[in-house]
Formats: sequence, C-alpha cells, structure tokens
Amino acid sequence: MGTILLIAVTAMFINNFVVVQFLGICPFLGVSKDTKSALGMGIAVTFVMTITCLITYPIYMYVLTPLNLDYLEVIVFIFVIASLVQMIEAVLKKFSPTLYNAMGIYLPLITTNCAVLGVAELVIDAGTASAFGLTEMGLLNSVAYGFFGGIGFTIAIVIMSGLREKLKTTNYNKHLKGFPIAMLTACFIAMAFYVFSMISI
Amino acid sequence: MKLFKSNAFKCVVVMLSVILLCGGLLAVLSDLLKVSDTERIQRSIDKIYGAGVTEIEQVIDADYKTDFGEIKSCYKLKNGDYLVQSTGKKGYSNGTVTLDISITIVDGTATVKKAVLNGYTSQTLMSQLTSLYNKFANVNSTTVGDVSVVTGASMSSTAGINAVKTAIDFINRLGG
Amino acid sequence: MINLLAPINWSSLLIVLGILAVLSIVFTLLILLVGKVCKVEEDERIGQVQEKLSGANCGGCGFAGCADFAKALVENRAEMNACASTSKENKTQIGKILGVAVGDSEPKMAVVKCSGDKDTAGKMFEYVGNLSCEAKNTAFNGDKICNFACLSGGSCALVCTADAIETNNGVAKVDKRLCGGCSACAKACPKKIIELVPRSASVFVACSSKCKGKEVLTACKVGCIGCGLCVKNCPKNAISLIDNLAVIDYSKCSGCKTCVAKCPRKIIKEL
Amino acid sequence: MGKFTKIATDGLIKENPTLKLVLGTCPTLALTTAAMNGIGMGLAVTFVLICSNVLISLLKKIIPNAIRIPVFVLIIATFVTIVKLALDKFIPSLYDTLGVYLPLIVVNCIILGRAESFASKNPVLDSALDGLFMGLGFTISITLMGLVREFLGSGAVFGITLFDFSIGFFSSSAGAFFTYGVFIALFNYCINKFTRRAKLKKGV
Repeated sequence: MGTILLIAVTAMFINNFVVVQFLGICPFLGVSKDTKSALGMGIAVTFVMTITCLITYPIYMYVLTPLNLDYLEVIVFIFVIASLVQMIEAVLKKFSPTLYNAMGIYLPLITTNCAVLGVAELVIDAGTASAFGLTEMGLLNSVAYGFFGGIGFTIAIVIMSGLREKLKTTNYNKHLKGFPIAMLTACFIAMAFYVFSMISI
Repeated sequence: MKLFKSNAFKCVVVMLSVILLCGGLLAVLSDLLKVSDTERIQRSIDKIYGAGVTEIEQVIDADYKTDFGEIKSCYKLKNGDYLVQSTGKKGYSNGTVTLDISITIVDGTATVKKAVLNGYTSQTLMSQLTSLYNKFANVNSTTVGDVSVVTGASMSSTAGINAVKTAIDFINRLGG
Repeated sequence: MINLLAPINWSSLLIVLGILAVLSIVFTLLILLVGKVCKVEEDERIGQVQEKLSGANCGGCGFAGCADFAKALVENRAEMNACASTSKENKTQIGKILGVAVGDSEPKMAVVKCSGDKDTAGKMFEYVGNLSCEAKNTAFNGDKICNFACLSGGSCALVCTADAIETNNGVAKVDKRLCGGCSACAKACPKKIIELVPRSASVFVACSSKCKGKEVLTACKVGCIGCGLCVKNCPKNAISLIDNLAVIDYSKCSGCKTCVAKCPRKIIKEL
Repeated sequence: MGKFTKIATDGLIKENPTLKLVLGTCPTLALTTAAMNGIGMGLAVTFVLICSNVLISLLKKIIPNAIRIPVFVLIIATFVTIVKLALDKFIPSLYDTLGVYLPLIVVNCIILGRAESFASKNPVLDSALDGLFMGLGFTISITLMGLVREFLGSGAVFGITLFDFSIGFFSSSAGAFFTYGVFIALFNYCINKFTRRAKLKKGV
C-alpha cells in the first residue's frame, strides 16, 4: 500500500508529468483555453494513460524482454497507443457525442502526446523503479503510475485553464498574446510545483 | 471476390505489410548494429576512468551472493583495479540498486575509487542520482558504513551502501 | 556480402515477424470492428466544405473554428459571407457544393465610431485597476462621462489577428490598410461601437452617442450633437438622424464628402 | 524555383515549428539546458523528419484513411529506432545525454504534424525539402534557446564554462517555460513588425 501512495504523490506532485518532466506540453498549451475542454482533455489523457500502462507493461515484460527484443519497444508501444486512441475516438463519437465534442476533437492530439508514450517508457525503465526502491514496477504499480500521472496532468491543465480564463479580461502587451502569455503562466505553475520537489521521502 | 475488394481487407493488408517491413528492417539492423557486452563494459570503464585509460584484462567469475547484496560481474583491469557490477538489496521496501564500482587495492585493503549508476535512467532522474554516488569515493570496508547518501524522492541509501559493501567484501575475499 | 549478414540470427527475425504480424492483425481488426460498430452517418459535404475554408480558425464567423463553421454551413445555420478570410473563388466553390447561390459580399472593414480621446472626452473619475475594456465597463460603464465612449482598454487590439488596431492616445483606431474585415473586434468590444463599413466607403460618423446635444456638449468636446445639418445638405439624402445620432446609409452614399465640410463638430471623418 | 524558396522560408521563418506553430515543445523545453543537446536532438529530428516525409508521401495513395495515423506513426517509429540503434553504436555520449527523449521523438508533434498536414498531400521532393527546412528551423531555434539557457543557467557556452556565475532559475523547469515564452514573444514582435511594414508598403 505504501508504494502506491508514494507513486501517487510522486506522479502527481514531485515528478509531475507536465511541469517537472516536460511531457505532454503540446495539448497542455493548446487545449487550456477554457476549463471545460481542459478538464475533458485531462480525463481523456488519464483514461488513455491508464489503459496504455495496462497493455504496454505486460507486452514489454512478458513478450519483449524474455525474447530480448527490446529494440521493438518503441514501435510496439506507439502502435498500441495509436490504435487505442483510434478506437476510443470512434467509441466516444458514437456513444456520447456531447463528451466527444468536448473532448473527442482533442483525442487525435493524444496520439502525438509525449505524456502517453512517456509514461509507457518510464514505467518499464529501471531508473523509475529503483526511484521507488523496487526492482521493477509490477503491473499494479505501473497502472497506478499511469493513472496518477494522468491526474497530475489534469491538475496542471485545469489550473492553467483557470489562469488563462482570468487572462482573457486583463490587458497585457500585444506581443505577449497567445502562446507567450501561456508560457509565462506555465512558468509560475512550475515555480509552484518546484516546492514539491523539496519533499524527501 | 467481394471480400478482397472491401476496405477492411485493404486496411489489414496495408497495415500488415508496413509493420512487417518495418519490423524486419529493424530486426536486421539491430543484429548488425549490436553493441557487445564487453563494449558496454568498456564504455562504463571509460566513463569512470576517462577514455582509453585502461581495458579489461581478465573476466573473473562472480557468484558471490550475500543476503544484502549480489555481484553481477567482475573484471580485472589492466591498471590493477577491479570493475565490479554489484546489486545492493534492502533498499526502501526491499528495493535494489545496481552500481558499477571501480575498486583499487590500497595497502592490502579494497578501497572504492568511484561508483556510477549502471545503465541510463530517465534524464531528469539520472542527473540527480549520479552525483549522489560520488560520495563513495575512496571508501574502504571500515568507513563504508558511515556514508550517508541523503536522497530526495529517490532511492534510499541502504541499497547503495549494501551494493558497495558487497563489492568491497568480494574483492577483499578475492585478494586475501 | 555473406559475412556481413552473418550476425543476423534468423530465428529471432522470424519470431519478431510473427509477433508483429499477430499484433498488427489484432489491432487493425479491432479498429475496423469498433469503426463499423460505431458508424455515425456524417454528411461528407462537411469535409469538402472545410477543405475549401481558409482554416485560419479566427472565430470571426462566431463559430469555434472552421470545422464548426463548415458543419453550420452544411446545416445552413450560417451565412457564407460571415467568413471574411476565405478567398472569393473558394466561396463560389462552396456555394456549388451546397447548391446555394453565394451573393458576393462586399469586402468590409472595421471603424471605431468614437473619437473622444484623452483630452477631448471628459472623465467622471480617475480609474485605477485592471485596464481591459470588460473590466473598465463594469465600473459604472467606464471612466468617461459619455456612456457610449471607447474605453481604450485594448480588448479589440488583443483579438485582432491582423494587428491593425492602435489604442495609444485614449481611443482605439483601426488602420484601414491592415484590417481584413473579419469582425472579431466588433464582437470583442463590450461597448459595441465598432462597425463594419464597406471598404469602398469614403466617410464615416466617428461617434455613437445617442444623448441629446446639450448632454453631449458637457460630456465631450467632439461628439455629434444631432444638429441635422448633414441630413439637410446631403445631395443623396443618404444620412438620417436616429436618436440624435447621424447614421450614413452606404448604399445611397455617393462619397461626395459635402457632409464632412458641413458638420460643425467635424465628427464626420474621411476614410 | 519559387516553390523552393517558399518551402525554405516557411520552414525557417514563416512557419517555424518551434516558435510559430509551437510544436515539439516537450524536447524543446527539456533539452535546451545545454546547446549541445539541442544540436544533437535537432539533427536526429531532422533526419527522421526527412525520411518519414519521403516515405509517407510515397505511400500516401496506398494508405486507406481509416488507419492513416497508426501507419504514419509506425513509419516514424521505425526511423527513430534506426537513429537510436545508430547513436547507441557510434556516438554513445550523445545517446546517454538524449536519454528518454530519444524515443519521444516519435510523438514529437512536428513530425506527425508535418506528416499529416504536408507529406500526405504533396509530392515526394517537396516533402523532403519541407522536412529538411522544418528540421533546420527546429534545430536552430532550440540551439539558440540552449545557448541562452546554458549561458545564463551555468555560465557556460557549448559546455565550456566561461564565467562561474550561474542563475539557478534558468536551468530549472520554470526557467525553461520563461525562456521559451520570451523567445516566442520576440519572434512574434519581429514577424509582426516585418509583415506590418510589408502590408503598409503594399497597402492601399
């Protein structure tokens, strides 16, 4: 139980995917204009990250490593993620058009989302496992890492969208319009998250 | 015949041919560009001593195992030092750490020259960890216990200490 | 050549091909299956229309983006010339796809109907705080005495993709040469005093105050007092006085500029 | 040769992937702590970008629409793995510094973005050129950013320490966002100034 808690805190705050590890920045900047779509995007990314860990971890541990084919790792992972997102997009389009409109149009964005492949890579990496003091992550821990990584992503993107909505009614230099002001907002969020890296477990 | 014309069949054929083409190409390339184990050891030697300082002289069979550590492999180097890959157990909730440790014989006792984390980990974690292990420099069997490797959210020091302690005991036993 | 291929161990190559084949067939069939189960009839014309649109996603048409606008066009919830950034022949092609005659809309440009800058427009109080128009507007309809005056907060400049609006000396001003006529500024202005006039127009009324002459005199040094001289002297009687404000009907206006000379307040300006 | 210059200016200035389209932000933020990383990553991305653009524009007619994205991503992943194997064999130092970000080139939005928007609609030669100039645009901008952050963050240029002062802010993650934001603002400022003057000169 302790490890799951440790994984949760690390994935959400100490090693937050977006703000500390710089994974998944493209949708983080592109989709955080208003809170509703940001939340939709956060849920979609968490959903995909959890299922990705559920599928890619066993494939790597029980198929690729025994036959020492780990050079196939990149191809297999990205193929699985791309197919997964393609399927989820179709399912969402059919069964919940409202959620699809809010989130689905950002779903293809998730395939090019570094966070999803990032989590698949980090979960099988010896370094991450030893950071939690484990020889290897194990299925449950890796799915937890994917899930809490997604929650960390959602926290960061919702905070960002809140700030950017506030920005709509403020007056700032014309040249900062668009991405620069988003970057500076993210800079302050990163400073806030910097505090968490001081926690030593 | 309708089956062969249908879009589904076309998708499966294209996907199958692309993935087999790519997979085959990669399989062939990965064999051609194989980096042999000895070369990997040579690289960690270069990382510790600097490029081209010394090479492997002799491989020593390492089946030394204790309850707090295990030797993965050990090499005797041309300049008289030993390069030991050892894994320390009993980390935070029985975690383990694998280190490449270079050990020299100073007036009879094994002392650590440098300890480096084995293999590459994710870039952000890597930068925090390698610097931690420089604290093990010129430590011998008596002083290894009091090295405090305070780590942030990363691994605890016990696994690190155990790895170094196992390596030192192994070399002392070998030397003695 | 042979020893070059020596290091390849053929058995692992076969295993690799086997795994990949299985993986690809399983996932492709899954995609197609899910695709078939969740088939949603979508009008393919939406794709064709979207292809023709400019794709600038500027929001000038009032929809979230070109995809939304294309959907609205196909379900004819939207007017083709609501989009200013699509080129003319693309518009005619879209008209053909939808089978709808597309009246070629006259290219437009934006003008700010207010000229009360720092020294001409009187101020009710000294405003300190968030400088955007929306924020200023919430504080007693802005710091200027005249309720219809431009707050020069720059909210229009912020949304202008062509970067054509300057708000430096207390009032927003559109640079005619840069403006593309996408009407994003008109939507963003909380006071709704930015109007789209045909690009061929030569004059415009630079005021939108609907108060009586006496009040305008106290509020602003340049505002239109509704004297009606321009209405009397316009040869094409294209100008009419609505709620004490001169309004030009551009379909009748011949661009003779007599109103500019006649206006005692010099509020009808040349373009 | 109008097309060539158009693609060149698009890739380097008008549609610079890092500063104008703001794609490929993950490696840009993470690797600009040192200029050397920037060059290494930039060249690897350029190589993969050219190869994948060429292959995708060759196959664009054969690939059915339903599985367009998985096939594109597969082709890109193959080239990335080739780069990974080659680097591991021939330049191990660069391989270690790039670390986890090498496989992330696959999901680098620039490559899939250009594959989707350009390569799948244009002939082979144009796609190759577009890949080359987009890659160069990416390399130049992240190397510049790397220089600034490395100099301010650790007083070094290309690894050689000139001064021993170091502002910790610039090598931290907040500094990365800050530098990237300022770079885009400067880029917007120059482009707006340039296009304004061009429009005013041409204008009515």
